[in-house]
Amino acid sequence: MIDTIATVERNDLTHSASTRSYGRLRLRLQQNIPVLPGQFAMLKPRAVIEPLLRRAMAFYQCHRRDDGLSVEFIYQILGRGTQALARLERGDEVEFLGALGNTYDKAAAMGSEALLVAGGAGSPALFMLAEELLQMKIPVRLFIGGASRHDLCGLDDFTALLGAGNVITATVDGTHGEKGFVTAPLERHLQENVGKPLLIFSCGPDPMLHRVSLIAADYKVPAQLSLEAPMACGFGICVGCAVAVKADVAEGFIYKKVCTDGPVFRSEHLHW
Amino acid sequence: MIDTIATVERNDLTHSASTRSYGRLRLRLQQNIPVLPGQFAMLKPRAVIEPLLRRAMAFYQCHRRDDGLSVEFIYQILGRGTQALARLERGDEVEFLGALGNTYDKAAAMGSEALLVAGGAGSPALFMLAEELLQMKIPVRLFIGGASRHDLCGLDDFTALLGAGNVITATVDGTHGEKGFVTAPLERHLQENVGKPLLIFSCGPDPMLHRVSLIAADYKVPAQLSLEAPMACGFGICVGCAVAVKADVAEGFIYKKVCTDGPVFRSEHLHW
Amino acid sequence: MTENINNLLSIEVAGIRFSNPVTTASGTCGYGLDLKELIDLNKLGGIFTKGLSARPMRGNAPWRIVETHGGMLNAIGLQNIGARTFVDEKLPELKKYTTQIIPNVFGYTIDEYIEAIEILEAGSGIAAYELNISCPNVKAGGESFANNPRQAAAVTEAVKKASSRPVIVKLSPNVTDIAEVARAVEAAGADALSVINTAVGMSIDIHTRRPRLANVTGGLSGPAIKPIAVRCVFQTRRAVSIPIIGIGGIATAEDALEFIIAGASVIQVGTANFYDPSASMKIIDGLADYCRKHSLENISALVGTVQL
Amino acid sequence: MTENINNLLSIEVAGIRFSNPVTTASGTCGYGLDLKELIDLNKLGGIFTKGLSARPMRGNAPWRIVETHGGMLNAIGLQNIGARTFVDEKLPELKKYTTQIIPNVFGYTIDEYIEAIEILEAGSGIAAYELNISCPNVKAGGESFANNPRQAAAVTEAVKKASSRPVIVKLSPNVTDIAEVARAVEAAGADALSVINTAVGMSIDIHTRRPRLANVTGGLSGPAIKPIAVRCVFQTRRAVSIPIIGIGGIATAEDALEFIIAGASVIQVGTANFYDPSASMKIIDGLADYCRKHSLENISALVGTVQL
Ligand SMILES: Cc1cc2nc3c(=O)[nH]c(=O)nc-3n(C[C@H](O)[C@H](O)[C@H](O)COP(=O)(O)OP(=O)(O)OC[C@H]3O[C@@H](n4cnc5c(N)ncnc54)[C@H](O)[C@@H]3O)c2cc1C
Ligand SMILES: Cc1cc2nc3c(=O)[nH]c(=O)nc-3n(C[C@H](O)[C@H](O)[C@H](O)COP(=O)(O)OP(=O)(O)OC[C@H]3O[C@@H](n4cnc5c(N)ncnc54)[C@H](O)[C@@H]3O)c2cc1C
Ligand SMILES: Cc1cc2nc3c(=O)[nH]c(=O)nc-3n(C[C@H](O)[C@H](O)[C@H](O)COP(=O)(O)O)c2cc1C
Ligand SMILES: Cc1cc2nc3c(=O)[nH]c(=O)nc-3n(C[C@H](O)[C@H](O)[C@H](O)COP(=O)(O)O)c2cc1C
Ligand code: FES
Ligand code: FES
Repeated sequence: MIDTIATVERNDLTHSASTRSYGRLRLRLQQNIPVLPGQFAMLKPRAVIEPLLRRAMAFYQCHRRDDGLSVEFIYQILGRGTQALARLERGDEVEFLGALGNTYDKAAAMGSEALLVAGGAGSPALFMLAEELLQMKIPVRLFIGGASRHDLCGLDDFTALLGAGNVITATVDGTHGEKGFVTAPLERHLQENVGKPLLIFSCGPDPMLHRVSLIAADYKVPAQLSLEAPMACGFGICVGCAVAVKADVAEGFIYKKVCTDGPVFRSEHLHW
Repeated sequence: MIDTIATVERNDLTHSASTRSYGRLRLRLQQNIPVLPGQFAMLKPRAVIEPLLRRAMAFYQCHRRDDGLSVEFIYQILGRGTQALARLERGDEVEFLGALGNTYDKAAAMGSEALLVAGGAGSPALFMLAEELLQMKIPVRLFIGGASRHDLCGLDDFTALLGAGNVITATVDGTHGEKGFVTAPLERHLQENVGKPLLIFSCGPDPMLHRVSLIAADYKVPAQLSLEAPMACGFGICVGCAVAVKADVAEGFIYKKVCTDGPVFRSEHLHW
Repeated sequence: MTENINNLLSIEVAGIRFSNPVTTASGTCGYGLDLKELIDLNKLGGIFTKGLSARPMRGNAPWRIVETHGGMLNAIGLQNIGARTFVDEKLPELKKYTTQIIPNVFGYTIDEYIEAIEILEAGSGIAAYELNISCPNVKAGGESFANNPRQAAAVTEAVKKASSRPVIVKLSPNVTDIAEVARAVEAAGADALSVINTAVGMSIDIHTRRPRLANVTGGLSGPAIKPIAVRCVFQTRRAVSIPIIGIGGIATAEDALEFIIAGASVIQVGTANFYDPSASMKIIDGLADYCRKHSLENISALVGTVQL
Repeated sequence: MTENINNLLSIEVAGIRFSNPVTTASGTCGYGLDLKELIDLNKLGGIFTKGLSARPMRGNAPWRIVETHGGMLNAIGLQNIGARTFVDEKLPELKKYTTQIIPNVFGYTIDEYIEAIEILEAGSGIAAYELNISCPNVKAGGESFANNPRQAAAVTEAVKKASSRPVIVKLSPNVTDIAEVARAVEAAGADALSVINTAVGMSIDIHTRRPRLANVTGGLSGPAIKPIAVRCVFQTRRAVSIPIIGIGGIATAEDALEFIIAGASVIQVGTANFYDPSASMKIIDGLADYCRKHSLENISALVGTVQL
């Protein structure tokens, strides 16, 4: 974990009045730090006084260079924090704290087909995982969903990496792939492959993750979920990012920190 | 008075590690509003959430166009508000409220020599006055002072307008003109011209204005001073910008608003 | 359209019919007229004037204001033209507007409150009075009325007797238990409560080592205090049954909605008028949009609907 | 250089020698160790740990935090590992550092405070205790100790009896008269005061109409409350003679200097640790620069020097 100043290499916005807007940010770091799939950084433009808190962003891609590291993020432009990120221009400085959090247990996928289930701004957190699973010769299938085709973050990169045949899309408005939630094609796939060794890795909005966990339980397929929580620090000192995890105590659960105990948790460990 | 969004035409910074930094900002307005010498605007970059309050800036120059108005300001980069102004780039939007405040009584200068006394970031508030006095065929002499030559805001423009012979400079570090405060050459000029009709117009830091008012009183020369005060609104509703003005009451003074009753006050009316 | 907005936003508080819940806060809109060049006063729900006393007041020495992170400190010292001059010189033009005019009144003794009220009673076109019993800037040689439930009740009761118009009492956040003060003031006959006045703060110039305000301490306002104000409105809503007017850091329609959901029937825009003079106009439009989006027939259906 | 800094900044409070006045606030630095990767703990004046209770606590349900303008609301619910686990598992490594370790202690009854203190008394390498009698997040079924001078004095007195170490009592800003509480606590034997804890606030999601915090209300911290905190330090300084530890929105050396000039001998950096983990290091260097610039032999010469 390092706390440093990164420089903006590029920041491409996909603005649109009707749909949600996204930004793709590439930062240059002097230090060549290790970055694992599922990990995240806390980011804030240096010139910005308000909002105060840095925003957690999952690493989307990393490009190693002899003299440092380029890291990419995809962010949905929502509130004040991401609006500030959207104003960044090439050469601007960004406060960077990372790499933070744990990673996925890839080894658990050996011998299984890896099913990546992505929702909205959750997909970036799965890209490096897909890359490394392929390197491990583990078959990867991506189920990616969003409100509309504009919300399928990184679809092109995923398709290039996995091949169109291994990318199943679903959109609520039917503008891309099947109409509805991505959990529908996921469930069909589980039905059609009962008995086959499968492992789910998922990241997306809470309701989707909850649905994924229920389906995974029904079909007895293990699932690793990458969670979100409001975060003040991102490195374990504020205890603000609590998530209920099953435990052998009277109440049946205790609170863990999404930032340091997570963001990746085993579905069966979560106390919904 | 209008509250509108202006566009940045240019924002040139004179940065320097050792000395104070200044910015020269030119804004484009759609509306062709009247602007009088000594008046000011309240400015804030539209994208900025913090600081909240707009900053008062005296109009330095106005350029009338068929389709609107270009207005220029010179600002010293001090704290959070002017640091935000310094980050403005061509095309950026600025919240603009203006034109605010009263103006100088130029008519009072008819038949006299007008002595403009400027200190630091106060000189911009005197440029349009100089222009209009010349148009009225009133002789104008500028006494401009600052910490160093870098702090003689708009010196080149003033020199071009008035001619080098009518511009007397003084710097505390002696890097331009006489070493010391600008009030020294001013006082000598008053001594040498006792009896001749003179009128002082001055803008600068409070200590300088106070000194000017004392000298003016000693030599019985009328003076009009453009004051500063911390301002929240700039148009009369917060009553934060109080200045003590002599009045026929028990205490001998009442509080007036620098933003609407001023910023220009007659020296003899002020209760120091 | 405006027609439509009125149906959606018109709301009655303490017998006063506001065309919409958006008003301007005392001390942040002068005597109302100073804003007329920048906004449509007739579109405004109401105007709470700068604090008025029986006699004019000179106010504090400069500096009177200091900007802070997310807000500002002020110690104006209640400079005002006095109730008499207000009635004679300001009211005649003010009452030409359809907006509700509510003078904010203060004094250093109960008698001074009564004096000011009696002068204002002579004026016409006044909807109600708002009592500033909590302005933290005033060196009244003791704790302010607002800090003591008994004192707050006493001034409320006395003013009610002297007034033919509804009396709105403005509470201070600088107390251990705002609900207790609210209950005392309600029992004393207050028709509504304004929540909140500024929080007492201080700022020091580290170079001169002097307080930035000549008055040493001042009142903190602006978005910085919004969470405190929302909490105070919520606590007060549960303590009394009279209507509440919400104040504190409101700059956008989202802010206003937070106060209304917490329990405010009407809201006041204060510090925001300084850095965004048209904030109140934008808020009115934003409230109407929210009502349409959530198909509310009238904003009153939203008041105090926070789900626990 | 560090040598030099220590001469300039070293200061003693309640018998504790701090290498410099800059410490980290309770609940904003975990148990101290979580910051070791990002800052030099040995350079820090001291560490105030996350609030510790006799037994471990689970804490509140999420959401526990909400960002506000210039600050944040938190309702962590005092989740902690318990005094015993702290002594057994954290203290051994913590005490390897030269910085002063000050556990922050709380309970819901005086007995619970005593219980926690007794467990901590067994540990070594502890400089003092800070009593959180004011944390507004705790639903203690009644007003917090901090809101009542008598209760605040009672818990202070009891803990002093049970403790072999200096006792620092942390005051709340959510009171009508903080000076009164300060005097009561000083009379009860407190060795120093920490001023201030968070201000009670609330935030509502206007779309769900639910409080953003599961706990409904939470504690407001960050630059937004700095003017309130400076005022509280100033008022407390004039009310008592025991040393004061200043807290509230400190993020820069300028902020820290404002508190010291107002009357604080030591300061705590809280929320700033979240968005600028090295803030405390920058503040230490900034304080040293200020001392050199104003040729102060030691920072203590600046404490409470505000000019009125
Ligand atoms: C580990 C982790 C990884 C993340 N990775 C990404 C990423 O790769 N791309 C991306 O776009 N975002 C990501 N996020 C979310 C991101 O950190 C911000 O929370 C989000 O962008 C909102 O910030 P904002 O400033 O735009 O909105 P804010 O102004 O902070 O809030 C806008 C609205 O969103 C709500 N909100 C804020 N935070 C959350 C949250 N965590 N969950 C639900 N609602 C919330 C607020 O209540 C408010 O109503 C991640 C979060 C975490 C914890
Ligand atoms: C009518 C009027 C016209 C002005 N014209 C100009 C102009 O043409 N060019 C220009 O550079 N500035 C001008 N100013 C000053 C300007 O408005 C700001 O006050 C100044 O730039 C400081 O703002 P800031 O955000 O940089 O600093 P802040 O962050 O606001 O403050 C930085 C430091 O300066 C101090 N400070 C702030 N305001 C004042 C003040 N009014 N007087 C003394 N100290 C203060 C603060 O206490 C703080 O210590 C004018 C002010 C007025 C009232
Ligand atoms: C400059 C200024 C002057 C004020 N004067 C008064 C006043 O005279 N009477 C009063 O009751 N409140 C006064 N207030 C308090 C406001 O009416 C309001 O309660 C407070 O500012 C909080 O709202 P805000 O955060 O929207 O500004 C004043 C506030 C400011 C900033
Ligand atoms: C997330 C969080 C947790 C906190 N936990 C505690 C605590 O356990 N005990 C305590 O006395 N104060 C606690 N505080 C209060 C801080 O110690 C400090 O008094 C307050 O935040 C004001 O300082 P700041 O504005 O610098 O954060 C907590 C504050 C925050 C933000
Ligand atoms: S975000 Fe602070 S502990 Fe997890
Ligand atoms: S700046 Fe607000 S009244 Fe002058």
